[in-house]
Amino acid sequence: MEALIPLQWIFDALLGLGLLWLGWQALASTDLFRSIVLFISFGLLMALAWARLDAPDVALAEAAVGAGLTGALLLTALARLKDTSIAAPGIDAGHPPIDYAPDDDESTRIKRGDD
Amino acid sequence: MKEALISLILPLTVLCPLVLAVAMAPNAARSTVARLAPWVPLPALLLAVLAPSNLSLSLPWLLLGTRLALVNDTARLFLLFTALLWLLSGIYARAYFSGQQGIHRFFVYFLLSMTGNIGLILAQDLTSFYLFFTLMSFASYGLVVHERSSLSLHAGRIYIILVVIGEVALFSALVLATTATKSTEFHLVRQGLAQAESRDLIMLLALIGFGIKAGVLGLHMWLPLAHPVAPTPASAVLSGAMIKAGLLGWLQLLPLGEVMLLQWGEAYITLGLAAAFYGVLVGLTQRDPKTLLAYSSISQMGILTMAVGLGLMSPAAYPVILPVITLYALHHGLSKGALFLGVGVIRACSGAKRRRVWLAMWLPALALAGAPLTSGMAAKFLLKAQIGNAPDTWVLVLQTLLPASGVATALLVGRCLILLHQPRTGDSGNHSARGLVWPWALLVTAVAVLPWWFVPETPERWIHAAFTASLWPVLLGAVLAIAAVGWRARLVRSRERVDGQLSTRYLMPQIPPGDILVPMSRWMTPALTHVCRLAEERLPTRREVLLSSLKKTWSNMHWQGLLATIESSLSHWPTALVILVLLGLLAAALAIIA
Amino acid sequence: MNLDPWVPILVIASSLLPGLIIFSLAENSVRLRTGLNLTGALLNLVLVGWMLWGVYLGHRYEARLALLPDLELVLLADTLSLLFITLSAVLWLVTTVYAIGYLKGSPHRSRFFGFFSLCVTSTAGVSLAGNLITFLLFYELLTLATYPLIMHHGTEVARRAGRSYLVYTIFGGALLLLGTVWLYTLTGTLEFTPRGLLNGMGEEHRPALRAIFALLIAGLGVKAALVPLHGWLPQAMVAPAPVSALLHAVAVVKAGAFGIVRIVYEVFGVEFAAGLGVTAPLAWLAATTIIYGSLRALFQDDLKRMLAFSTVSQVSYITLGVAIVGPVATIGGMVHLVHQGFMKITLFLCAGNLAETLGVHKISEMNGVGRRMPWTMAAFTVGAFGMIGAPPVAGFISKWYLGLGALEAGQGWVIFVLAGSSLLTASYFLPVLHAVWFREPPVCWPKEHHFGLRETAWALLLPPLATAVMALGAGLLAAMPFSPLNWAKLIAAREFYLP
Amino acid sequence: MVGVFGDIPWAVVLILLPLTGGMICFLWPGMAKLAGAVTAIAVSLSVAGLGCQLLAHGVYHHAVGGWGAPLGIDLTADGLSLLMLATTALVGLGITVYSLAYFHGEDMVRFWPLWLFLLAALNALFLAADIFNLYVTLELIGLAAVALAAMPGGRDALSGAMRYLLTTLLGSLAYLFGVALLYHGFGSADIAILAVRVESSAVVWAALGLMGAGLLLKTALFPLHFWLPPAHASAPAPVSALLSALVVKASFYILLRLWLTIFNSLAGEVDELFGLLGAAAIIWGSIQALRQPRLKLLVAYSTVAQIGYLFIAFPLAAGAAASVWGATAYLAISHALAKAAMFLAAGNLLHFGGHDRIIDMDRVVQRLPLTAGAFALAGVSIMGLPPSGGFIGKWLLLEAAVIQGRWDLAAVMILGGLLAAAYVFKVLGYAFTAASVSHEPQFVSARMEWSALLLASGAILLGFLAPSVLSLVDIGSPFGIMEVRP
Amino acid sequence: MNTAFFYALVGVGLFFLGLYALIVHAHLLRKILALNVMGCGVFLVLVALARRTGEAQPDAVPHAMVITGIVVAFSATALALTLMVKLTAATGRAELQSDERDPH
Amino acid sequence: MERNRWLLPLLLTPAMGLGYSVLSLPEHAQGLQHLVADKMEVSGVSNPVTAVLLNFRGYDTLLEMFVLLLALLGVWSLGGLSLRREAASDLVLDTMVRFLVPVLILAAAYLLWVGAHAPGGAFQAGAVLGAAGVLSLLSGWRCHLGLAPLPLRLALAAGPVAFLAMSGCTLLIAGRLLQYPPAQAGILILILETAATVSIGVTLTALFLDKQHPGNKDQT
Repeated sequence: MEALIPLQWIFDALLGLGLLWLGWQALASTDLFRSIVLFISFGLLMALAWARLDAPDVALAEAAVGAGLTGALLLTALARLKDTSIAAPGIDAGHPPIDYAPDDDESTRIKRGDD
Repeated sequence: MKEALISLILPLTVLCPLVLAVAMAPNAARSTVARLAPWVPLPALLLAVLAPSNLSLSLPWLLLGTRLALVNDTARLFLLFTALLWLLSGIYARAYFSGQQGIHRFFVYFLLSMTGNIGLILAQDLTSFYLFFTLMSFASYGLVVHERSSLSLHAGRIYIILVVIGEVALFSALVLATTATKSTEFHLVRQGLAQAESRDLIMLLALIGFGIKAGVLGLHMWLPLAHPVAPTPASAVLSGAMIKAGLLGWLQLLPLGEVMLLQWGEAYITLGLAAAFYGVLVGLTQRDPKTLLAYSSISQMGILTMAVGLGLMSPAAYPVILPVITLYALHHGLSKGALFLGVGVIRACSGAKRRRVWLAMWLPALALAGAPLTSGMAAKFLLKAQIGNAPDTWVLVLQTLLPASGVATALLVGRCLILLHQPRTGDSGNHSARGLVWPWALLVTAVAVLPWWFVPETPERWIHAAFTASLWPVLLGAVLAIAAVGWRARLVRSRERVDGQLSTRYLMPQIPPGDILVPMSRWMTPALTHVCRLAEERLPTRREVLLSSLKKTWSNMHWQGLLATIESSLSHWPTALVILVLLGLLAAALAIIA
Repeated sequence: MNLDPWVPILVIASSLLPGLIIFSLAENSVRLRTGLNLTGALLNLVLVGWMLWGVYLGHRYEARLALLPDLELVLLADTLSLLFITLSAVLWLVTTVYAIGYLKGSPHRSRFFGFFSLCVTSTAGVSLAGNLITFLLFYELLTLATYPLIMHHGTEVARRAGRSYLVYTIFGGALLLLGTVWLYTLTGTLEFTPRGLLNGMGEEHRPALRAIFALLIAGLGVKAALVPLHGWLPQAMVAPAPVSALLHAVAVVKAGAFGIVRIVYEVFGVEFAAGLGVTAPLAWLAATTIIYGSLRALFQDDLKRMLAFSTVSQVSYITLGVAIVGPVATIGGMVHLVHQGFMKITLFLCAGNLAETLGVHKISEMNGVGRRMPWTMAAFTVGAFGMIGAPPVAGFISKWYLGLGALEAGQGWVIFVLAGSSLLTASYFLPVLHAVWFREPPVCWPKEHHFGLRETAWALLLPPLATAVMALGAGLLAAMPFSPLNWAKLIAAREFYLP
Repeated sequence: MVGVFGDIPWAVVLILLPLTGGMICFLWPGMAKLAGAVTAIAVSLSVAGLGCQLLAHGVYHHAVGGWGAPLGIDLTADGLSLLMLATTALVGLGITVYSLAYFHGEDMVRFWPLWLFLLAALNALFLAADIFNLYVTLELIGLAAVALAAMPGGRDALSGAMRYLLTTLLGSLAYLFGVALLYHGFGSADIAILAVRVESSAVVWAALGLMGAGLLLKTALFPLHFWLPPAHASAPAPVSALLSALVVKASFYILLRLWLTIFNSLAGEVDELFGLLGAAAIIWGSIQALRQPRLKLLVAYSTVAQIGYLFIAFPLAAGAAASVWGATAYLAISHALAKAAMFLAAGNLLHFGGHDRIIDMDRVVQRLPLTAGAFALAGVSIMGLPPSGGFIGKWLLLEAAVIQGRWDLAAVMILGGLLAAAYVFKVLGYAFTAASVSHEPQFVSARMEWSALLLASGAILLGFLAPSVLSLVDIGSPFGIMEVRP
Repeated sequence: MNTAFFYALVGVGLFFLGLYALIVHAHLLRKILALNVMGCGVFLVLVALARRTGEAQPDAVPHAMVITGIVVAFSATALALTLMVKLTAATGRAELQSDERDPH
Repeated sequence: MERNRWLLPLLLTPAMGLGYSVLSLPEHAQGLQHLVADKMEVSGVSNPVTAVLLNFRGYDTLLEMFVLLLALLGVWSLGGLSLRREAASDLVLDTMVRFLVPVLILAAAYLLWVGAHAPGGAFQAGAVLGAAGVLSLLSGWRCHLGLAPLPLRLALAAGPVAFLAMSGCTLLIAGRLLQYPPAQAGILILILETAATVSIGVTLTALFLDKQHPGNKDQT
């Protein structure tokens, strides 16, 4: 085991820095899809880290939930997002924030859901 | 039994007029009440005549504890002539107003004033005296402005201003007196006041408060304005009876006979004498007999003021002076009343009847002047006899000036008679002369007869001296008057020669009624107008300007915009999170410091 | 079982419960509402009468409820509270009758009478309060109950008046609260105690106590309309006449004045306060208010506005009487609490009658009104003369005792204030009276209603007449055993240990 | 009573009952109303039971699973918990009654399970004695609250809910970080154990910073209030009421708990910071409330201001802990009742008139006297006028401020009352204006009006219950040893 | 410094990385991602420090906590994403309103 | 990006502070591990994480189930996050899904079973099950949310209901929440885990359901 320590350290450093780098990339990327993909990879790397930290249960959970299902969620959401931003009518960019728009009649009406 | 009956009369004297005044309110009762109204002073008259000398009625539950009483002859005499004057004026008034609209209204105020006037004579404590005095003062405003002419309204205004000032002064005086003497009973107050610390202030306030009613010089302006414009019966009681309330107030309140107050005595005498002459001088210039009579009242009250001053100077002689003052008041009250009523009668008559009336007017006129064998002679002579009690310097002054005032009065009376002789346009007519004549005639009779019953010393002892002493001033006055008339007649003729027009303006300088009021109002009116404008227009405008400028500044500061900007930048996500981080840091840092 | 503690509670309930029920009544259930109103008022009166008699015989009616672990709500009937509550009970009955007549057929009556009853409840509470916290409670309740009444008409003017009223009173309430809390931190108790609960307070607290006094007086001065805190009062006259009458004569203004009385006598103790040197400024403040109010009244043409400024002036007599420090002045101040109530309510009810019957609102429209409405104006005249201080109307008694008290306490300057105020009061009331009685009426009135042969409706006419008679009676019969004056003397005896 | 029901673990029942109710609502939507109503009533009764239990036996502990801290999770109920539970139950009951009439159709199906789970989460939070368990309850509350706030589905509601969700997650994460540090620093997640073990160290400072910031964010203390007005103002009326009355109090409760136990005497000048922010919140929230054009925004900003009062107590607590914290608890519960009433009233007005623009309120307010009355009574408590719960709280706080010579805080409290009066009456003034109705109003059911009114009356009634309530809070003396008045 | 602390520091780094992204990015999806990264950071701290037991089995309690936390984070993410989608559908942009004027 | 220049140092300060405080922790600490170890034999399972999750801190997990359910309710209440395939039909995908789903279900069952003594357990199993569900959704399985059928709801509720039932029973029997009799602890935990797994799996799948009727969607 003693001999493995430097190796372990290299692994740890790579994993830790990789996590930070992937996290950074996922958040900084200009392309949302790329972000999500990077985030999923980030999740997988996290699972590795859990395993490295002797937490296999967490690793399993992370792999299944954190990376897998969250990724699915994110991708689905992105797809819906793209649907709507294409389908949505042109938005009046100059429209004042609704919180402070007293005259906006529509905003003051009760919204009773979609039914 | 009789005693009991009489003591029953005591409250009636005050209650009767009051109840009748209130009973005027319902429309249905009015004419009946008006018919009854003149007779209301009868209980008072009865009381004055019949009451035992120690009649007293305590009503501890009324006001602050009220005591009505008829304690001495002074009160009895005041009550007598007051009641008589009110009685006869009332009867006179019924005829005076016959066929006129305002009689009910007139009688309301008439009765209320009467209540006050009679009540204040009977009141033995400060508060109830003040009550009746106030009642009388305010109610008689209704008498003054009864005619609603611009003159009467003006007079009313002046009158009410002075009344209010008087009321306030009087209130202050009474409060001070009560505090100083720990009593509200007049006889105790008088005693206590002699030594009281605040005596001088009280006396000053009393001089003002009662002086306004009594027409003391400087506070007399209302008299020549109000008396002529009031209906004649009202003038009679105003000038004959109510004016004496001021005098009675002095007699009740001032520490007369208790302590020698030389300075105050001098002040009263000076004021009194000045008024005596001033009244005559201004009165002579008047052309309306009622105005003239009002000035005469000022003059006569001046003499009474002087008499009070005499009493203040010589406490020892006060017991002797008091009956004289009372007598003088009685005499003046009756004769002035008769004169005023007479003016009304003359105006209502014409022809021979008018002349007869005019002739009869001589009696009160002469009495006023103090002609021999009249009540005036007795009063004046007896008054003169008291001069000796004054300090020497004053004896000399009074000895010269008092007769001189007699001459002056005679002159004034003469002028009055002359004025009355001349018929005035607009006179005579709608009054029922008969109804007017007999109360007046009764009063004239009273002038002739009544005072003699109350002369303090038996007349036999001094009547001779008095006769001579009183003859010459009247004669002198008469001579002067005749001379003046003759001179005037010549002047008139010469004027006629010159320009063929008669303009009395050139003959006699006329001082407008109210005399010093005219210059006073000249500078007071603009000042008041200015104050009013300031208060009504300028200050509110300034306030508006100030407020609107403040508002403008406020809105110019863009508060709304600023607040909205700050709030929206706080809700800006990055800002909010940076704040969050900072707060967390700060909290941790603060914890570290601890 | 001792029923005594329940009596004050019943008094409160006698107006509170009808009020709450009335809120829920339909607009058109006139008879039930009227019945409730009158029953409540009569019951209230009877209960107060019972207490009056009891206290006279030496009973003590006291109810306590813990508010905080060491602070209680106390309802207590003592001589002082009875002075005020009797006034409010009597005048409530009168005003209720009047209001029923006044609001006949107008909208929102359930709301009006509900708040009206609440207003009386809080006034009763203010008078029965046995400690400062209870007082504060009802004092604030009063603010809330009167606000809707002032706004009743719902016009823009009324809203502005209501707003102004709120700004002033809420601000005052805040100051009062602060003062009360501060006081409590120093004393640990807020009980009203004859001759003051601060007696024996150490030297080191004097600056703080002065500040507390200033806070409390400022807080109460708003309702008592002390200059410069009076601004709301003239505006509040837009309210319906019965409300104005109640505001000016009984509830709001008096609550402030009554509070000042309580503070000076039963919190600080009048002699202690004098020792602190706080009564003299208070007296000057009151004097300034008296003169200022009269001066402002002088230049008003709106009748109710003039009366409002007159209130500003008159209410400060109470404060003045308190601040003079002395038994006799106390009597004067206390008795004016009642007397001013009788007189001012008369005046306001008469003003209401004029507005309601003839549409007359301004003094310049009042020419000859005396001919058209002699009874109303007779009552008005009585009230006016009372304000001036002319005997035998009650105002005279107050002024008399104030004057005596001032002199007794060696404060002669007060006489000048009284005299000046009387002069000014006369100068704004007498021209009105002159116009009313001696001027010719106009050909037609601004907005006349006819009531057959009578000058106006019975419900409108009787209340002012009754109060006028009370004003007259309180003065004329001042020396009678149960007169306000004698009651005030009882209070003064308690506060000064007089025999 | 105690003999029969004394052994029932009411505290646990309080958690399980609404969970079960929520499940029923979820499974059988047709029974939602019934289940909701029954649950709300049963929860109220259980709180009463718990109260009796506490009165009889003092603090209640329940070691879940029988393990006990630190291994297991404990539930603890002391006076403070009881008070919050009771408030939740009462307000919840009012809101339940209101919602029975307010929601229909699909909305009803969505609302009831969410609400009952939220109720359970609140109860669980107030009973929790474990900081990680608190985190879970916080998240439960957060998710339920966001889901409820997003219900109307419009632009405002979604945006408000989104912002709410992000902030509440961020706050929870910061809190969780603190939990991690504390757990690893002192080897337990149990509050009582931590309170004993904790000592001044870097971990504690960091945890304090993180948890403080996170909870302040969730409590929406100025200047972190940015998320509250949009979320509270655009939610359905009963939800707004829930959020303002209860949800905000939950995170405050945690903060208070931590400060009273773990960070007790370690926080130092942080108390001052809280006081300063509280004062700023009072002023700023009130001013913003005053200038809002819409009623619900006004009420929401009023919450921002009222939260400030809760924090005023921190710098004062050093002097007179018991009375100051008592005051804070009192303010919290009376604000809960009053604010719930206010939002419900605002909901009625909105429902009735179809809008909540304040300048057009004249046509609405006077047509709904009961609602106006509810708003007014609630306003009285918010203003701190006597007799009301708000007054009692403010009185005690003011007293402490004056005793300690904190005139700045006293002045802010007074000023806050004045500003509150200004914005309350800005609305109430319209109740008296005479204006014609220009549109066809919606029917407002009596239940909706009365529930608002009763809640508001509760806030007033609290003004008379102070001695008993305060003695109830003192069970287990959560605020430490009672100070003796000087 | 041992492994536990190293990973804990990485966790701290991730937390602040996420926080930074949460602050500067306007797009909601990025904000949600940022929150997830932050969450991962916290979990990492929790689990890493649990390994300080030396050679023995690491502390299981934080592991359990993190599993709980992961599920919570997932639930929150699901809700957040749904909300985001709906909000975008309603407003046409996946940003918070007050950030619309943000240059990002 | 101007702001970011001072944002970095601003964030670095607390980051370094936190780093320092993390480092300031003692190098070695037992945490609760020895306590966990001590109680393992009475916990009913041998995997310490499962023991903590379902026994020692089972209460957290109870609430956890509701967190998940709440998230689902929230998502549903917003209309769901519909997972839709862009292409109308993809044979490769469909085939793969048909093959993968049963495998995944099996894997889930294994994870669940193994959780008692080795890494794995309800959450992990549930997640895998959820993945299976998502895949099947991708392959076109649809369910109308508005009329979410009772069986679906029951499946969703299985975990929470089981926990609730367990809570109620333990409360009634032992007087304490979730206090299992040591002898039956293992089986009880398994029951709970099974229910939870079903529930989690279905929930994770249900998150991707949408409101629209599949038929409608297909037409567009």
